Amino acid sequence: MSDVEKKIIQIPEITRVEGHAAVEIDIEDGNVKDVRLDVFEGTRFFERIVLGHKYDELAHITSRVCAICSTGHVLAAIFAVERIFSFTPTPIETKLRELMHLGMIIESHATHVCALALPDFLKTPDLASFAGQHKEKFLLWTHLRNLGAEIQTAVGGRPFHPVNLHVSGLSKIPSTASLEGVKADLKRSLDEAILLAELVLSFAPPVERLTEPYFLALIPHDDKYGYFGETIQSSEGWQRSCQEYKEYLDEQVVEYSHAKRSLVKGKPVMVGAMARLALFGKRLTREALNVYQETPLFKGDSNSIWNNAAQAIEIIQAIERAIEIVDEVEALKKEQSAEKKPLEIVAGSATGAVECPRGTLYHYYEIDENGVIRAADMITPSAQNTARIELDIKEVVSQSKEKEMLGPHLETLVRAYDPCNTCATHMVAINWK
Amino acid sequence: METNPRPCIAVEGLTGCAGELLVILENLDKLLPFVRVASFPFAQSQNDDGPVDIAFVEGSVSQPHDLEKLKRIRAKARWLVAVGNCAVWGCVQGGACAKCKVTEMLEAVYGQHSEIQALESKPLDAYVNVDVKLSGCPIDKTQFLSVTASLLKDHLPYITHKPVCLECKLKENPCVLIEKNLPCLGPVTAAGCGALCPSLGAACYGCWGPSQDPQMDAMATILSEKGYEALEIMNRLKTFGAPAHLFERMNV
Amino acid sequence: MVVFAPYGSTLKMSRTFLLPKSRFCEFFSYLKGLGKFFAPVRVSEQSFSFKEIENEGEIAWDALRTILPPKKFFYPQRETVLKYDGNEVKATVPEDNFQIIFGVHPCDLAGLGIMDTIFEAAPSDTHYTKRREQSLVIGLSCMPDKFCFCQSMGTSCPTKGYDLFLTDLRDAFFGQVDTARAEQVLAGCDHLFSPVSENDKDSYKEFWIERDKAFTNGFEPDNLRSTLDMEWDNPLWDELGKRCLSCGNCTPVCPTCYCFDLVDIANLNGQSGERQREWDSCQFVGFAQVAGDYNFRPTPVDRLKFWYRHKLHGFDDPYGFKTCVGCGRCTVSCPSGIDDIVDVVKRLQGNNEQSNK
Amino acid sequence: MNNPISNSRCPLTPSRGVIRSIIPMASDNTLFQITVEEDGLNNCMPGQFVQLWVPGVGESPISVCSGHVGATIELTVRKVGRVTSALFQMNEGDWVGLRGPYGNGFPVEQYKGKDLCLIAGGLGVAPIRSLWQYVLDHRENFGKITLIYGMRHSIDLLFRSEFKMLLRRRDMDVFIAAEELCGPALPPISVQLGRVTDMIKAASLSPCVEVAVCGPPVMYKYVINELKAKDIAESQIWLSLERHMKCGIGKCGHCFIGGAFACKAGPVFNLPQLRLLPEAVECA
Ligand SMILES: Cc1cc2nc3c(=O)[nH]c(=O)nc-3n(C[C@H](O)[C@H](O)[C@H](O)COP(=O)(O)OP(=O)(O)OC[C@H]3O[C@@H](n4cnc5c(N)ncnc54)[C@H](O)[C@@H]3O)c2cc1C
Ligand code: SF4
Ligand code: SF4
Ligand code: SF4
Repeated sequence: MSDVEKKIIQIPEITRVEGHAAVEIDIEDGNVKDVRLDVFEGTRFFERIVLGHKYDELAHITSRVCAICSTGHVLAAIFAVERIFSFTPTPIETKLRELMHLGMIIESHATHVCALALPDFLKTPDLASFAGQHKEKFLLWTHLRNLGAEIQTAVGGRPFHPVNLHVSGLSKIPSTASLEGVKADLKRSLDEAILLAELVLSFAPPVERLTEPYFLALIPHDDKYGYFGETIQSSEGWQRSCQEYKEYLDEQVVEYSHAKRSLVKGKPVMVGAMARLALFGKRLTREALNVYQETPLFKGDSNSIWNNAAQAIEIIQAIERAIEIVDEVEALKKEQSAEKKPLEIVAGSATGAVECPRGTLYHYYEIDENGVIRAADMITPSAQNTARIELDIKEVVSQSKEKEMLGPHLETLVRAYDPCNTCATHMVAINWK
Repeated sequence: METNPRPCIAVEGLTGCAGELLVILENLDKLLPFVRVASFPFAQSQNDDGPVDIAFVEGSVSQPHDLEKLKRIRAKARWLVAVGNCAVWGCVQGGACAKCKVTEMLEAVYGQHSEIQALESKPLDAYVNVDVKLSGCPIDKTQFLSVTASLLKDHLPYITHKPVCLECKLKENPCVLIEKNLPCLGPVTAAGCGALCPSLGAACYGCWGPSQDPQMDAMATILSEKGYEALEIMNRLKTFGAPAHLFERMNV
Repeated sequence: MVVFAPYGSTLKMSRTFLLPKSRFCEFFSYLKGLGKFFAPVRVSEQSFSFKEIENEGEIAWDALRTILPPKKFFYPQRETVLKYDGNEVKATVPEDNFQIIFGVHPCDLAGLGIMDTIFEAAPSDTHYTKRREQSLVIGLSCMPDKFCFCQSMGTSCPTKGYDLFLTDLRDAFFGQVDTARAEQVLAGCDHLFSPVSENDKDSYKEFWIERDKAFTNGFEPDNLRSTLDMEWDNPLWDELGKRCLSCGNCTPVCPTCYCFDLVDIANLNGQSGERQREWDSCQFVGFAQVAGDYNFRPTPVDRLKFWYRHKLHGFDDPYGFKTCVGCGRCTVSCPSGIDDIVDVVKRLQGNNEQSNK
Repeated sequence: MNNPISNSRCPLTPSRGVIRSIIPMASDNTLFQITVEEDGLNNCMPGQFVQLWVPGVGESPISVCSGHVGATIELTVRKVGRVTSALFQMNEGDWVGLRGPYGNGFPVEQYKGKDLCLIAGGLGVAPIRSLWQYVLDHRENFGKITLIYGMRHSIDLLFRSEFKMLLRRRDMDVFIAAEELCGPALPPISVQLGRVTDMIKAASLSPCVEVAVCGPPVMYKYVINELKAKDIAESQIWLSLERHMKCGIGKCGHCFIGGAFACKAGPVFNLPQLRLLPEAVECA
């Protein structure tokens, strides 16, 4: 027997996150030896599931990786395939895809911020007390997520697992009436979004962060704030095309978890709302920028807990941008549209990347000349964040005096990353050559 | 005021996309006046493991941990309701397991001596007795609420197993299988979604799982006459978990 | 709201008039002022649908068969028949809504006639009759395409089901008024009509003779019933049944299919709810299943045969008529191509000539 | 007077009935005595049925199993599915919806002055009971009466005490048969081992007897063969058909067979009528 005092802090199941995960921390002699974020969500092997299917089935299958960011998975897959086929959809369709994506951002962020993260700060451990004691906050959530769902339903056919998004565009362009309806609701909700952001900003983080994170995010198209792009920007200053993701992202399997994790040059990275704000916050829409400029985030505080606030700010941005898009789409509808180029199936491979609510999502496919998927790879934001979460936990625990009391705070911390374990556990290693 | 304690529900997830949890979470405001949420780890931190009247279970059984959890839930629930395609049919992961072995996939990912275990993805009724099966991917909110309303009265709910084509025709959609030769699986897929895809001019890809007594052989014949290849047809028909016995009559 | 003459009170003598096409626009606006105006509009390359329209430019004049027949205006796809709350049960009553159904061709008019017989038989269906009460049905002449076979079913001439029938004479419509209701409605726009001249009558007759000759699809109808009885075990049924998807598309599209399901929908409060009826199809496996899992028509072959017989042999009791009106909808709506009634009848009759479709 | 169901003109709207008593019978069968509020329902004839509605669940066609006309009707229900299970959860004093009576019922007028043979299989005893009760209430109008009742297991015997009385009557022959004898023996009811068809063989039936049959669909073929072996004319064999029925008023189409609605033209047909309805029944 060694006389070293050994302790293990266990959080057997982190509640209020998507999917199933646990944390285990080994402490020896007051020092943190090891931190394990164990994702025990069952594995679903999506990279295998899609093999042998036709390119047009990808959208339906990949959306099932994760309900909350299904639109993101669908778009990443579509972008990859369209790149292989060198296909460009019509401008209207491109805009509507962005609108759809913003709907997802609103719905996902609202649900995460209000229903999953806020109860920690409001101290409401169950839903009945949240709904009962904080009716107006509960309503804030229902309104905002309804808005996100409404957008996705108008464009994609239902709140998630969209049925209207396909390789080659949309099967039906939403009617003017439905888009105008969406716009009216967007306008109505802007104030609520601002209110939510202010609310989230009013809660001081219960723990502190020590080392500066390493941020990654896609450089958005145009010079707007956005979620679609081709090139990755890092907070260290380098830029790389997402086609080369395998060269900068290093995926690893760990024994104790079903989720893989990625490092960049051996370092944990952080992706998601905070990363996007840190790198492109200056491009935010008006109201969103106003709020952002008043936050500790803007001043450089990179405490991970502020990710909740970053998401709230992105809701404001999404609402403002969505209103613009509706107008742009309606304007485009009036223009004489050129005949759509037919899809041409060719063999090839490519990566599609989008900024999902939780960060950059990569989908890579190889397609043969019949349009059949021959190889696939997906790198999810949660996989990229996992190493950083473990590092965060390690730092927080090391620094703390009363380590045993930390449990709830650690959960709050993990939750702030909004880890999506259903996403993180889809993986199958493919042997590249 | 209240004489009877409100019925207790549990909402639990096994391996899935969390879609049903999300649908239920998003409709919780409607349920809260009538139920007590004893357990819903996706949405609340304080969860108790006591007996419940209704347990809604999402996801398929894909690892030993899921199975243990399912058995625990079965033991505590009066009504065990499988929600979503994963729980009812096995969804895309079930469809894939029909094609390749889990052990091989596991090895490919985590190496040979990994402690990580996986089971072939299967729907709940492969392991326990399921009282009600509400499919959908994700479940339809109206169906969910009416099923819950029945269960709260201890009534067996009505869940249609007629094909998507019925809803499609009731909506008076032009048939995409006929007019566009799209591989629409509406004829063999259970209704419930309101024929979402064909209403948008797209083919139904079967996300609700099979209808009652689906004519898979006739479906395959018709698709092959439209130029789809046998392998592709089978892939499409099996993607969303249609079990093997439905294909027995087939000579493809 | 105007009170209209009860529906169904046919005039002792039908009246005719001429509506110049140049005045159709005014005619339309006048009718539109009375209620909702429904007419066939194009919904896809091949399909039409009766939809409410705002201006007459939306009318698809070339529409032959809409996806769903006009039965949906009187017997909607899904409707609430009653609501209950606690101890109280209330039958729902269709809203007061005057509707004008424009552009109904002879086959569909015959179909409406059959629906009338079924839903008005005692005890009459109050939902159906109330809607029928509130409608004005305007028939419109047509030229058959390769799927039409109303001639074989004896429904090619408009005889019942309409208030007003318009025959398209190129520059004008030749109108025939059949009911007191139409008479009453038209009184308000009489100034748009001109009297029928001898010339017009000639063109009118010419049109119908021409139309009679235009049919390319059909079969010898005289021995239809006996053929079906005799060929009840013909191997053709198995051949068709093997291809049947049991998707049920043939029934909602049929102007005379009336089957429905009744479903209760309870509310969460445990106190209230409603009962809905929804179109059902005899092609679904559960349709004729009874307790003990005994199914009278377990296979697609059984169900397909049943359907064919009901359409072509019809009601023996109590009505004694066939229930196919030859509109060709099932033929074009069957993904499997097995509802080509004409082709099937011909084959049963031993006529194996190639179909022209 | 104060009928809470307004607008009862719509034929799909039920009137109310209050469950007066619930009497469990063998296995999953229960007898419900229901007081009806609507006049028409007081006059059910033997073989007719009602649509019984459990609010929020649905409707089921159920035969009226009492032959006495009055404000209380009796229904024997077997628990098989949604509606029937929900009914089994109800209590005395609860209300249900009722529509009817529907169907033609047995042609009792035509039976007058004739010998009668009533054959019931399993739950088919419910409508047959309404017939025997009616006939015994008007005993003088009928000739010899034979009652045959068959079931799978003797323990499933329904209307036990009533059969005790019937067996004692001198003015009718009663045969009870079970394919398997199980459960407690119940003297003085003598249940014989065998099938309905064996009992038909054993019974002495004159060729001019009118026969009323109700039972599971599979039973009919054998019963018909047996009756025909006794030279009973097809026109004297009356079968009550069970069909899927939603409306009961000849509109929903579920019960349509051949060219007729079983709910309106039936559910009772004689064999020559059935022969005109293909697939109505497997009649050799
Ligand atoms: C004229 C007639 C008289 C009947 N008399 C009696 C009786 O006296 N006692 C009795 O217990 N049962 C009787 N039945 C059978 C009874 O109607 C069914 O058992 C009942 O409807 C089942 O309903 P459920 O909702 O409980 O079952 P479900 O859960 O709906 O289904 C169970 C089974 O019943 C069948 N079924 C469902 N609805 C109907 C329906 N409307 N008609 C026929 N079958 C149906 C289903 O196809 C399924 O096979 C009679 C049926 C008919 C047609
Ligand atoms: S589009 Fe699909 S669902 Fe609709 S009728 Fe055609 S086959 Fe059926
Ligand atoms: S139409 Fe088919 S694929 Fe589309 S939502 Fe419905 S069941 Fe799913
Ligand atoms: S059976 Fe077919 S052709 Fe005849 S009326 Fe019905 S849909 Fe038209």
